[in-house]
Amino acid sequence: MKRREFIKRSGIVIGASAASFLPNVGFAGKRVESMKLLTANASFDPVRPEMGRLITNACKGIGWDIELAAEDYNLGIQKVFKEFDFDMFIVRWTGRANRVDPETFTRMMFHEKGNYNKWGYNNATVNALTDAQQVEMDVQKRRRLIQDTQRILFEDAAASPIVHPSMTNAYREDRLSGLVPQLGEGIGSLWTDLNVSVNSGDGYVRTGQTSPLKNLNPVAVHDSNEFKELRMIYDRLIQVGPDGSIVPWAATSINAVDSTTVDITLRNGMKFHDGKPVTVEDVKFTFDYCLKWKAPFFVSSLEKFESVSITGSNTMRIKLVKPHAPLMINFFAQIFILPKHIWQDIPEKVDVDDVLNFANENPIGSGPFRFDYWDRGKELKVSANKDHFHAPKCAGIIRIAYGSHDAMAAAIEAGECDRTRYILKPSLVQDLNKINGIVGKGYASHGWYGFMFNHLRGPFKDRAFRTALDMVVPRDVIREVVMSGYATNGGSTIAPANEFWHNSSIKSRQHNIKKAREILQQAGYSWDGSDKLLYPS
Amino acid sequence: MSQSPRLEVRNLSVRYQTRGGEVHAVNQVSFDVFPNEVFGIAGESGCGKSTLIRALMRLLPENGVSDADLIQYEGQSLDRMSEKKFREQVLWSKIALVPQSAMNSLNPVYRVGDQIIEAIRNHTSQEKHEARSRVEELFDVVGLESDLMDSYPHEFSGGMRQRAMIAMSLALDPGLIIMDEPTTGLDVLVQERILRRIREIRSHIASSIILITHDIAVIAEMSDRIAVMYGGRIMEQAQSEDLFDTPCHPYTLGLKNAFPSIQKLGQELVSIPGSPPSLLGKQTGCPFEARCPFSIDQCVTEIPKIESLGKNHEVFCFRNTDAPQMREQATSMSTWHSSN
Amino acid sequence: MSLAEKSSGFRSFLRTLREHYRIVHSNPLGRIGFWIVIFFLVIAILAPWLAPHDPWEMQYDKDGNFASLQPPSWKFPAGTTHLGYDLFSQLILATRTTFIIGAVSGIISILIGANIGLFAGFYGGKLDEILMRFTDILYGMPFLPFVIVLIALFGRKLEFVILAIVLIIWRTSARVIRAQTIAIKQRQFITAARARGCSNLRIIYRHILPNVLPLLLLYASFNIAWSIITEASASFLGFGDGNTISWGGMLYELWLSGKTRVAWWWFASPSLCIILLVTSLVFVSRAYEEVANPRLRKR
Amino acid sequence: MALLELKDVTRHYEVKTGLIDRVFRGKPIRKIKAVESLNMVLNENEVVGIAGESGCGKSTTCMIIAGLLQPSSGEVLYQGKRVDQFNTQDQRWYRHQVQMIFQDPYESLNPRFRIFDTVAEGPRALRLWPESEIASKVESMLGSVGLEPGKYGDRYPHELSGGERQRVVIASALVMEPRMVIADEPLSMLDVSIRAGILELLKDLAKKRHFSCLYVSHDLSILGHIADRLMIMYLGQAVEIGPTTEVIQKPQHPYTKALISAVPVPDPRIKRGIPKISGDITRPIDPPPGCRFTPRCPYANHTCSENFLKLDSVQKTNHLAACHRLDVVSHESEMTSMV
Amino acid sequence: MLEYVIRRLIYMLITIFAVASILFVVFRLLPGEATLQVISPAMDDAVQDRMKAAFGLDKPLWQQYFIYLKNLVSLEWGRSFVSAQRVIDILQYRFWNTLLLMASGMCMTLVLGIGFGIIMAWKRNSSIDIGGTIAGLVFQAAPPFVTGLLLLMILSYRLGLFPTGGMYPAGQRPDGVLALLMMPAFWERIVLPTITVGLYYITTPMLIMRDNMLEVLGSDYIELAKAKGLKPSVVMFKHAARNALLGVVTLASIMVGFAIGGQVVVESLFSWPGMGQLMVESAASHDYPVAQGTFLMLAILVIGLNFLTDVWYCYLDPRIKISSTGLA
Repeated sequence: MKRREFIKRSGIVIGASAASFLPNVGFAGKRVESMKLLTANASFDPVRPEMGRLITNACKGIGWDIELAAEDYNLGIQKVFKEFDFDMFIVRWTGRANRVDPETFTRMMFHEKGNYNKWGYNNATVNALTDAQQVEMDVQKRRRLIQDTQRILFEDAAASPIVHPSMTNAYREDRLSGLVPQLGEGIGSLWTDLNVSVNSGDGYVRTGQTSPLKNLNPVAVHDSNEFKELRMIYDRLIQVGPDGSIVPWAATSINAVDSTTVDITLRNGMKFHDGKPVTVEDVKFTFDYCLKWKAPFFVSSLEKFESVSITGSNTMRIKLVKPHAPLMINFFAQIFILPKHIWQDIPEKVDVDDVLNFANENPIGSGPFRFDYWDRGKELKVSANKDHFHAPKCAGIIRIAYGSHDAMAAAIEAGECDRTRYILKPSLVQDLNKINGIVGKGYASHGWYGFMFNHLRGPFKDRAFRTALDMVVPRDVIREVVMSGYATNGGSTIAPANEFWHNSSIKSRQHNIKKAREILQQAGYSWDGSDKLLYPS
Repeated sequence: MSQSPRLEVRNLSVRYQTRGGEVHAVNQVSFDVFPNEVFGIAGESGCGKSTLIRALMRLLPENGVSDADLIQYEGQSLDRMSEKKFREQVLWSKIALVPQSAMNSLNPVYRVGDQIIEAIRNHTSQEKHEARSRVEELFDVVGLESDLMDSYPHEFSGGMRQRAMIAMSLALDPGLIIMDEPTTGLDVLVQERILRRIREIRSHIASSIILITHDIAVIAEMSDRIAVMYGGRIMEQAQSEDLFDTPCHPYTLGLKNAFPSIQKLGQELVSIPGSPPSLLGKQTGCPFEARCPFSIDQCVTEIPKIESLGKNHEVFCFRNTDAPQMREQATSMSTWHSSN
Repeated sequence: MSLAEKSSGFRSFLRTLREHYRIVHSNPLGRIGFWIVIFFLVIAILAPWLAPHDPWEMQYDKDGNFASLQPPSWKFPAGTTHLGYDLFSQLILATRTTFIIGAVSGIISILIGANIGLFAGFYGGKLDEILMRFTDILYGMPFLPFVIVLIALFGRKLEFVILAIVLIIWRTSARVIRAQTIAIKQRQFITAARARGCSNLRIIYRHILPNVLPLLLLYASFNIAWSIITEASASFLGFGDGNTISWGGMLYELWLSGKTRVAWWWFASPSLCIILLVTSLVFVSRAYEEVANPRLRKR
Repeated sequence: MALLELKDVTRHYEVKTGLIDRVFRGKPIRKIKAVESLNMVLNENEVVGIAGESGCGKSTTCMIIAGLLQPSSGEVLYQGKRVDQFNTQDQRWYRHQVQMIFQDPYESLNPRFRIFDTVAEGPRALRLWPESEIASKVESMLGSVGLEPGKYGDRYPHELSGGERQRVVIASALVMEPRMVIADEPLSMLDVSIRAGILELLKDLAKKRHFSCLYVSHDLSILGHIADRLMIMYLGQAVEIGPTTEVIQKPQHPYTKALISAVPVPDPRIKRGIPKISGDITRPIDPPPGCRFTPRCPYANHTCSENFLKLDSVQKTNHLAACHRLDVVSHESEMTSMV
Repeated sequence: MLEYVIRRLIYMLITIFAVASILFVVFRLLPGEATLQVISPAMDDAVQDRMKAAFGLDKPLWQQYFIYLKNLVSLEWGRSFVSAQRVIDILQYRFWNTLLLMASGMCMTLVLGIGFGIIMAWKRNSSIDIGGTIAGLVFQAAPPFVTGLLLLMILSYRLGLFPTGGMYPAGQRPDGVLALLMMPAFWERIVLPTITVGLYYITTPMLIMRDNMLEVLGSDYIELAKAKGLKPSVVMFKHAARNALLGVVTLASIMVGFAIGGQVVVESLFSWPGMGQLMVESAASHDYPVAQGTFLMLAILVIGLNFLTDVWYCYLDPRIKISSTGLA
């Protein structure tokens, strides 16, 4: 299976690259074929089909008919990521905390061998630059490499970032104070959870979210919702701060002794919720355990470890096989410290054959909140752990799952909910903002909506065509209408909000049909009598 | 017949309002029922006999209206009585019914005994066990085992149901029992048994019976007096011997000669041509005119008057004086079909 | 021969139709319902020509401003969505989708149901037992959940929506028609037909079928109504075909847009259309019920 | 040769026993013996009447003869050929030869068929003649049952009166030009005043068209008027058979006696005797081997319940009764008539 | 009666088995890979294979079928793809929530529907009758989400009379059903969903009751009951209603099947944490074991309720008891 896929895929790549030497041979003078724009359907994300429709309509401007196909998310994912059978698609790259590190939006997406590069993009310069940044432990040097990469990706129109959406959140100003927004997370951040105080009632922050919580297993974790809940219960070694910087947490320091050696010093006096102390043994156990059970999110990082050794009562040293720059944010700021005394018996004592099948229905960690209960599909309740070194100011958090954005907005309006976590539909934020006692706002994020092309197909092999297409995207309308203004136009793959890594010299291309047609004309394209786009002859 | 009648009916008419117009189901019907007699009403389908019963018991459907000059039960006027009073004081306690389809007249979801007990307790203050022993008594009278009381109607055969219905009608010793086709659809032997039972009961109760049936033979065996109905009117009314010996109305003649008798195997049967009249709209002549071989022009335009032919013998025909002649001609099939 | 000519199948079919039309018309509600259904049918047929705008094209008002969430006006008789799509055009095109779903699943399901009912009822015995056990199993299938599961598994396509509805909905008509067939089978004219030498198929289709026809039409219109409601419900839950417009889908977009509390017109028009069409179908079937159930007609 | 002969025809029905009763309580499958060991002959141009109360098996017998039911055992011979061994071709022929007239004219006409189609249905189903010939035959048939084809052909059954419908039923049977007609109580649902007309029609047509008739009824008075010979049945067994007048005037079997004396007479001056009979009719579920009348018979002794006297001599003039105690019965009835 | 009940019970088990088998087939026919949801596209193939193995998706189909059947009986209904909880654990909590809402909806439907039906038949052709019929038909035509949304918009969003959804206030999960029933907040929250379900399903029993009543009122035994001089109310309720009810009960099983559908919509609309909501959620997120388990549970609920209506019918109609033992 794997083998066949590999052969199939390399066949396509070879065939495509052969063809790309002689662009459009065999197509000369023919109409540019109608293609499909794949999006998730409205039940998964209402915004994407709307964007898709606007882009579909706009493409008529350059004489190109495309068809919108709003597919079930899974089928779409399968088409793109398994079968590589697609023309174009719209994707939302969420601004997870770990994606503040530029690795995901550069190397993983555009390197020839990048995990996410399913669209056949292959540019020797980009390959070289992204390889270099991965092992570059000097941050400033790495920054320059990343900025060059961004420039080349933009000039080559490797993808067309549509907009960088803000995290649109709302909260009850009359009940909550001291909220701390975080890049990519808005007021749903851990820092809000820790610092918010509640002015009335029982002191619990009722937090609304439309997507249900799925899992409480810190080993099987892979969904951003799960990270958001588990980080309250479990401690990490470090945390990403509100501005994207690194904040010491369970580890008081993580030191790169050289490019392949990392020293960790653990905070003293931490206790798990059952009273047992947190030790370096637990941390080492966590690493070993996640490697042994191939924890989906962590295993690729752990495989870069050569050895883990305990060097003192609260210190340990990690040797790496080779330098790996994204490690800090992608791994140390993500992995949850497991209590060894509990997990060493799992899965054997809980009667499951794989730890991934373990539901962990009563999670015990050392984090700032203790687990109370989880009513699947409805709500999760955690209470403040007053013994924690960063004890929360509120009494606890109740995370409520709503059936729709509308219902959530109604609940906030009715005072049944205090704040939103993830996002609230932008148009609703506007509405809520008008109501007394409620604040609705967009908070900066480094995620983006991307319009991606299959570089192995038809006109997408041609940079001029891609550039023209990037100009067709009606960014202003999308920003104002679809996103209700809670977004910025997309240009670079790294958002302006991610100030450190963003290349500020890149400006997004303006929607300009006329200019797009000029570019096409210059590249040899023409139009037939009924104004349909023709390949260069 | 010097006694005063138990039931007196004068000029009872019933009309139904239907989509097609007004149906005159019963017209100007008058009769008396005397104490302890069996008064038979004979007639074919659509002659209005069922409507007549419904009118007497005030069971007409919403679209039916009845009016009469007089309906009296033992001198008490029934037609002026309030709905409630009629229901409480007359129905079942004075006038009981043995309905046409005993098959469907018992409520399928209640035990037979309970349905009779219900009738008793509705009109008396008897305790349940008293009513129960009364039902046992009644079952005995009609020849049913008393443990059948606790059975459901579907567990009864046709004859048993009919007997249960008769038991129910006797429950309150009513002065008048109306029996609507009590033996129709039953086998000969069962029918014989039921009729015999009715005759036996008659000998020890004081009830009068109105027996309604299309079966001339049954009515001949059972009745003291007979009325023949056709097209919503009584055609002829007489003591039963008189009616059979000297029938005067052409319809009676036809009916009598159409009915085969097991005792006269060679006899020629007649059939009356045509079919019963539609009762829609106002009648202008004799309802039997269209099928009558003896009709004259007067029959079409004028409604005959009821003529009395001596002792309790009344006939609704212009040609009543020609009766002996008609009687002779009516026995031959050719009389009835020559005109067509 | 004149009589022989008159008895030709098609003529008698037309006669039956006319008779049925008369019955529907004799009932005032049936009459209203009938004309409403016809009205929607005409709209469905002419939809592409009637719709003033592309249903997914942003509209601008006369000042050139983007027409988002406009209440009904002369320019936009049913108002616009938050993205400025013309709801009136959407409504008209959705009528077509709804009719396709209703008609296709209604007709297919009644064909399946009628034949299964007729055969099971007529032949009885083992065949009946097998077919009815199968129907019972379908009765164990919760309807809407089945539609949801099937669509979730096979994809949000109109044809799967119809398939899912058809697979389940015939069960009721099969059962009812079987019961009616059994009742008719026991009537003497069927024995008479057998005694005259009619084959089984001839008895089923020539003798029994015309007698279950009113019931068949009654359940056909029920099936159509149920299909419409089911499709709307599935669409509303997000299990509709997002690439075609349907009334349920329009309401779903409203629900998703979060403008429920603002855009009453967006809620009103598709809801009214669903209610109006389904009620009309039910009115027509109620009028039919009088034929199917002569006991009602007498009253 | 006789037109139709029944030899030891028997028909059983199984009573549905609950699965649990059968498996766990060991109850056997029970049988209703609707018809048992019936022997009968129908000659050319003869009318044979079958009489009995409901449940006596007369309808089952009709269905078996019409080929609508298979006998459990025994043979039905039509013109000497076994009906159950007919191939498809023979079967069509038999359907053509043997016709049935049903009891209920309201039920036996398809309400959705026009009169013309109803009558034409038989010939059409068997494709007897070309359509034009069918049409002319149907029209002449309608005429001969007294229904004007132009007026009635286009109507639906509900537009007709009961008598007219029964004429349609007769027409639709006779249009097939049968040799034998089975009439199952064709008059019982009709008004008395028009019965004679139908009865005469049937008699008349039988003469003109030369068919034999098996006339089934519970009404002895009517049978007395039409049948040449009479067979009395009780719970699936033939108890008496003979020429009509003899059976009615000199009944021999105690059941026949009871039955005849129970028939009411339309004359208030005639008083009938009281039938000597007790108990109710039961269903023939697993009956004892003997005469089924035994439990109700005042003359019965142990022989009666042990074996049944089959009526197998069925000659035209024979008057036979299936009774072991005929001597006692006739003696006693003489005694009572003297009293 | 016992015979009848046992036979129904056997049919019920066969039906459940058949539904389960159909489900297995349907779920194995699905296009796309079930594992996709759990597995990030970025994961390498080895990890994906391991997850497949963890969920038992790597065995041959027939083997999976037998494992499936065995597990079905032993209540091992698998684990959620997303939460790894045992499906049966998730369901047993959801089951009661659904049953609660359904029971209250059905009570409203039956009590009011049958009551109105009797009244409408009694006052035939009056404005109550005609108005009731039209209103009923309109309610029946309005899909539950339309009614529900309307109620929500007016009573909850605009007037603020009722909470917007859920079963209890946030953070106050009660311990067990009894504690839940003691909460006033619960009763506040069950009103709107109950009305929504009730309004949608009230029409069937109402109109059927009316029609049956009219039919029964024309029957001979009602005429006899009237002739016995019984009060109109006694005739109406004791004699007519009980017989007319039989027809409603036969239809109850069909209603139950449809009611489950309405339930799904209503639960989703009012965030009611029942099986319907779970169904939608798990189907949308391709959590197949949960979707499958929920469907099966809903099916068992429908089949079970059908069984109960059969038994109820048998209790109400004495004719059934006999015919089932073959005496009639």
